Amino acid sequence: MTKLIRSEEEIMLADAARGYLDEAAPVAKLRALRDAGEAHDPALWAEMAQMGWTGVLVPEEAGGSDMGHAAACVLAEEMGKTLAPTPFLSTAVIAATALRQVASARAKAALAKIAEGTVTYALAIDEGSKFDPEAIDLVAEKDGNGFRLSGQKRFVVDGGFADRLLVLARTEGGVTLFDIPADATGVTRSAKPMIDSRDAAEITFDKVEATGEDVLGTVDDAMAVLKPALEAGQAALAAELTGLAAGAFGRTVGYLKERKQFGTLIGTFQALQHRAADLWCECEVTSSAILHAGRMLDTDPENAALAVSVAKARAMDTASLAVREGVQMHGGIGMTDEFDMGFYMRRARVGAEWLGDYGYHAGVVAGLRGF
Amino acid sequence: MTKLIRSEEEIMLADAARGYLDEAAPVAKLRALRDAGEAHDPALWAEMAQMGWTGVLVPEEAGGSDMGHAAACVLAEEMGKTLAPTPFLSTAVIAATALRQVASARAKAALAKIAEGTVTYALAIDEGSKFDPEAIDLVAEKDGNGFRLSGQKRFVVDGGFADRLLVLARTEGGVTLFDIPADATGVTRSAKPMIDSRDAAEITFDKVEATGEDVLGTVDDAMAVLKPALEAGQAALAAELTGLAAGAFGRTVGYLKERKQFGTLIGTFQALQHRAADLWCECEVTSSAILHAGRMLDTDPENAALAVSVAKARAMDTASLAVREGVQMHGGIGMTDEFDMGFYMRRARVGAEWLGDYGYHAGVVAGLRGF
Amino acid sequence: MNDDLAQFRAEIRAWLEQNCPQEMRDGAVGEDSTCWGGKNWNFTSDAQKTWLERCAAKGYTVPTWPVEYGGAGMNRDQEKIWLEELATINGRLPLQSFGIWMLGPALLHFGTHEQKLHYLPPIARGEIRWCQGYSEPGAGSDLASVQTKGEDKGDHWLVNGQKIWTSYADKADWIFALIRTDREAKKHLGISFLLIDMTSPGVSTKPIRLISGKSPFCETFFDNVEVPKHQIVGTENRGWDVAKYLLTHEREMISGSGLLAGGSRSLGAILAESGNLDEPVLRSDVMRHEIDGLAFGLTLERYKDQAEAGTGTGDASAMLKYYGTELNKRRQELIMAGAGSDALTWDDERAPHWLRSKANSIEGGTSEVMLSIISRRILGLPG
Amino acid sequence: MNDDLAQFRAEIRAWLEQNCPQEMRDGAVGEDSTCWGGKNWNFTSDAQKTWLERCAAKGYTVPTWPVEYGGAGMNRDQEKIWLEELATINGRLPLQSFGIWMLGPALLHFGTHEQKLHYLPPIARGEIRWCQGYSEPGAGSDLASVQTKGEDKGDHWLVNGQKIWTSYADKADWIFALIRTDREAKKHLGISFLLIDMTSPGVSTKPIRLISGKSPFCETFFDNVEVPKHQIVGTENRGWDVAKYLLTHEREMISGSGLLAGGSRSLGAILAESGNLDEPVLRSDVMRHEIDGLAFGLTLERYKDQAEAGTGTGDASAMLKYYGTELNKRRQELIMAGAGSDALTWDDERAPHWLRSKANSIEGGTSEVMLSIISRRILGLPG
Repeated sequence: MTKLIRSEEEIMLADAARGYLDEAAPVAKLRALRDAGEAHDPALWAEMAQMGWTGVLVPEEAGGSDMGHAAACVLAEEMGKTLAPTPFLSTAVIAATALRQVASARAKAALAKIAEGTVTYALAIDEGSKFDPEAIDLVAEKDGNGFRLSGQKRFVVDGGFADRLLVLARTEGGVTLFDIPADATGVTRSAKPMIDSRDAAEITFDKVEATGEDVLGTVDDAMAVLKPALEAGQAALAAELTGLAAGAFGRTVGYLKERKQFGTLIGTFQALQHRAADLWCECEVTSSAILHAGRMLDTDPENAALAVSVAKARAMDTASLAVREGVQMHGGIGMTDEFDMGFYMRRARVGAEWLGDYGYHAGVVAGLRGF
Repeated sequence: MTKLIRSEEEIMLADAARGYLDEAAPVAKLRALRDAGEAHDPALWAEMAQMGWTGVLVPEEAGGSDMGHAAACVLAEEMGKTLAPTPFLSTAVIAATALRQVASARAKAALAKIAEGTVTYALAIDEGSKFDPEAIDLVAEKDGNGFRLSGQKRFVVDGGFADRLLVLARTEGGVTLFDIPADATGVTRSAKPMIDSRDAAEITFDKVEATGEDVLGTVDDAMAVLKPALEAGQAALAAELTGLAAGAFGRTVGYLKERKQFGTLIGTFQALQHRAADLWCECEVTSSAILHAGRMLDTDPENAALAVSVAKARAMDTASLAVREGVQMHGGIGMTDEFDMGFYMRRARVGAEWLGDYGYHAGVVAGLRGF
Repeated sequence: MNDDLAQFRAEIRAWLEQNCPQEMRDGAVGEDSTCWGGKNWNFTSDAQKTWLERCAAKGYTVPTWPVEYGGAGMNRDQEKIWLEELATINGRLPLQSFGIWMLGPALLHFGTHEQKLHYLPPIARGEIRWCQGYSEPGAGSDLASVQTKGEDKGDHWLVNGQKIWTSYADKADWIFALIRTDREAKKHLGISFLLIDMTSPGVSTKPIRLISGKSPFCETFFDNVEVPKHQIVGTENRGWDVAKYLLTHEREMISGSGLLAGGSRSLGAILAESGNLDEPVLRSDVMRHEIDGLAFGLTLERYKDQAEAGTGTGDASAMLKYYGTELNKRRQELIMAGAGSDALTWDDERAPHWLRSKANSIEGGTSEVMLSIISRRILGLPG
Repeated sequence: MNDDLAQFRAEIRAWLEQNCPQEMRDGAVGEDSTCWGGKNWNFTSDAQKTWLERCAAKGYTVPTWPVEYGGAGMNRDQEKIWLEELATINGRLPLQSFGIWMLGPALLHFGTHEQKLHYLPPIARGEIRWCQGYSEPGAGSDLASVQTKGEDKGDHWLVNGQKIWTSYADKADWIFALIRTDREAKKHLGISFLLIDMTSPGVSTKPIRLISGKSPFCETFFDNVEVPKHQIVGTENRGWDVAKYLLTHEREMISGSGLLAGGSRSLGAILAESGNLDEPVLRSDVMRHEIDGLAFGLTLERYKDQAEAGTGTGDASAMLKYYGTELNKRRQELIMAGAGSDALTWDDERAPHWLRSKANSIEGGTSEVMLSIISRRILGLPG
């Protein structure tokens, strides 16, 4: 039976990741990128490829480390703790999972490049202000043997610098997922810095050419490929948010132990103690959901949807509470840019929206639980 | 301009009511009635008639004291503090408000009896488990010059002992409100003690005869009469729940000041202090909504719906929090029947459902506020 | 090993098929549906009696206890299979009791071999029903301020005092109680963990009526009760260690009770039948509860896995107690709201269960005490 | 009296019709839409300048202040009419400032006639912009632990030290500050309330960048700044009384700001336009906020009525501060959730406002301090 505790390998992976990230990608790294007006650090990404992180979900025959979703969640959680700015979710989790659903040589080659760290991906689904893969208008019209994509995508995370785009388009009999270069003719990207200092693009597609080869999976049946990819991404994002909550919480507890007010350590104030304890409980409960989602994706992916939505819903709620308490318990200093809590708060907000907000996942849970 | 503070008359009324109720109808009174298997105390009701309370909404020309809705709310609030068991809401507020919408001599006579305290009423609307005046099936079929009522009503508060029933029935072109004797042929009442030690009846109507005279207001247009009556009842119930919250809260704060644990007064524990302070804030905010609802019913009844629904929603939420904190802060003793907190908790639950629960009133608010 | 488990599952399944009476396959949980055992127990049916006897004979009433003490010697994976298979046929538990949940684990940990042999098998067979005597009037959460005293009279203690919140003391055969045996020692010291026969002269009980209308708790009085010296668990004046160990068990038990009571069906699905779940406020609250409940269930699972792997900490039970009981209170509020006026009489168990749930966050350590434990012992906050 | 008010309303309406420039009838609120005045102010349009001047001439920038100090001498009913009529034409406020909200009320209460004549009219005309110097680094909520010192040099104090969280100190002309003038006295004593010209030699400011990307606050440094003795409000070493009085005003101001910023339109109606309000979780949260917001608005009203009737208590402002700021934080969370990915860039003011709102429950006394005040002073709880 699968245990809801981390395996020794996972513990080692987490320890290694923590050591690396504290050194190479602390919050100061994200801050430096922001101050330089950048959203991505290719050197950091190259190092992650070296360590096998970019290939965490790439099969070994394609050069990956193929450690599985639970391991990907371990990495995402550690990245969340320091807000490490990388296209890990877009590329190493979502795109890799989508590509490995497909048996083609081209997909295998793409996976190899992900493992090598020589390609980055972004996922272009949203068209409205909320995640809803069923409500898309971007159309891929038949054109000879190929297609012409026309329409607009918004909130394409990492879409400003990604090499390739996974684009969800409406086709005659359903929806189809395309894998196209981000610099294809007719693609216009307008990248905007988001509040979390990452970037997201608005992308216009003006009769962009795509061949049958560019279709990931089967025409009209995007969901066979996209569903596992989305669930993998949602679980890893949930893990990241859980790490974020832990990072914010750790700083807050540390502050409670050192800060004096009215002559006493504020950590002795019972009202703050109880709120901190309550928050710790929320973090614990969310951690269980994250572990379970990773396990389900690895062992029973067909039935992982419930576990994933529970994890995403819990994680964004917990992260939101952790950053709100983080700012409040720090007082004025928590409001300053100089202090890092604002970075956590802003990332938590973006993470709450990306790949489905609380209400979206609550709806999934309700549906799967029979109401 | 109308002020959102109690007038001198209202303050005097409240003081007088408090003095009387503490003496004549403390929680011990409700307990005694429960232990005796009774839901109504005619002697108490007679005294309230003497003081002009039963006629608080009856016009002076019908022998009432006609103090208005704000005054009715003052009385209801004080009754809530001690959980005084009376048919005040059903009879003196709801039925009286319905009757005074009608110009007939019969309605005036009925109002006179209410003011005298010689008749009690119950309102029979609900058929399902939630308040929803639009979803009724009980039918009043034309029969010569009159009607025959057939169907079932549930959760008829005070319906076990009331002399008369206001019954909402479906008629050919709409819904119609009937005022019939509770012992009419074909009426079968099954009264059940509710958890709050009051009673509510399930009532079956089997071809119950009603004349055109028995119609309150106009055939097919019950709402003209019922809407003001419901709003008056909802506001007064909100006031009662606010009083209930204050009663429960007062006991809790008192306990915090006298109870020792681990060698110190529990009122010194900051976590409890902050929760008590937060609860006090909720009570204060709810009080404003109650005052406003009473003022609106008195000065601008056509547009009182928003104020009434805000009051009812706030009051049930505040009462629920007050009784939950009340039991928890009292610890084990709060769980015992011997202690009164359970009476408050159970009454709060019944009050939350009667005349529309939180979701119902939130829906009204949303509708009136444009979403 | 997985093969072994598969075979074990097959055996359990076959045994259940043959031995679980049809009447016991209704999944009922509640005051009397599951047998509590003891000399005062009135079986609600012959099937309930048969079911208890058959399970007791196999050790299935206490599956993880050693065979020599009346158990079936199962490991946790096996126990899980037993529970899963029982759930599959919707079978009732054969027996529940404070002896199983609390005294048993305490004796297994602190008792002598003789004590185990003497006290455990009657618990496993449902012959002796135990109750717990910790709290005292006025002490509330402050368990260490025990006043009920036991004077040393050579071969016995002479016990005098009063306990409160003793669950079902009026129906129990024996009580395990915290008694102050050294009045000079400081609070946590000087307390012994004694086992007392409720039929001893001088023991009397008085039920406490609760806001739910039920009386599951009693006041229990000790008036010159003689307790033989061998009826002590652990060391004299070190009963606090036993009590602390037990509190952990109690907390885990209480934390899970709300979830178990609901069975595997989602609350949302149950409430949706009322047709009242289209309204967004209630629907939203139920969704949140569903998500939190699922995640909490996983947390119970995770903590058990941690305990088995030896990586858990005892203090974490404070979390389970706090979160589980608060969750169950929310659940009961939602059940009441979902039922609307249908649940406002005493006609069914919804209102009593709702009211009863309010004690969850008081008994076995209040939510406030749990939060303080977490704050100090886990988060390391000062003071 | 009602007739008088009706006539007053007609006069106001006519005056507004004639005098309020069209550009000022867009209901805009925000950083620069309303004039903050002062020597450093850059009018965003000629209309903004004209509007200020016309209002100042009538005393409408500070309607309830006495005429001799630059106000219009309105009572509260009249002020309400002024605000209602202004809202009817969707007119902007002519001027906002800490001088109006805070120093003005303090001077009206504690100032000498000369001080009032000297300081108030320039505030009313928008000529002098004030900022507040209370907090100091490391002191947080503990305002009484002021360290910035003022040494008595006969005709002046020599001020040295540092303030933090001084709103718009980099744009202000003058600062009112708490300065420790007696280092021997206990905490709350020994503090004076001084008025300091920001152009005095030795005063410097440094903006603090916030998580919202804005810098509305500064650090303000005093390096051997000479402050003439007449620039004190109230009595020497009794500045705490003035500060306390002002805190009450500040709390009431902050508590209402969230509601005012939203105008009269319901948040639900605004969010419904996004089409994201059909989803039950968000819808439910918005409904709850709507109900609480309406009830809180009535509470602001009620407390003002109480104050006018002389039945209010100053401590109740702690409630308004606590509840109003927590409510506004919820409001801003809902605005962000309602907007989804639309509000995740810096393109509009939603994200900065949301982030800014987090300071509401910190500045002017934290929510925790407010709850403690309520607990002790209103509920009378011990400790």
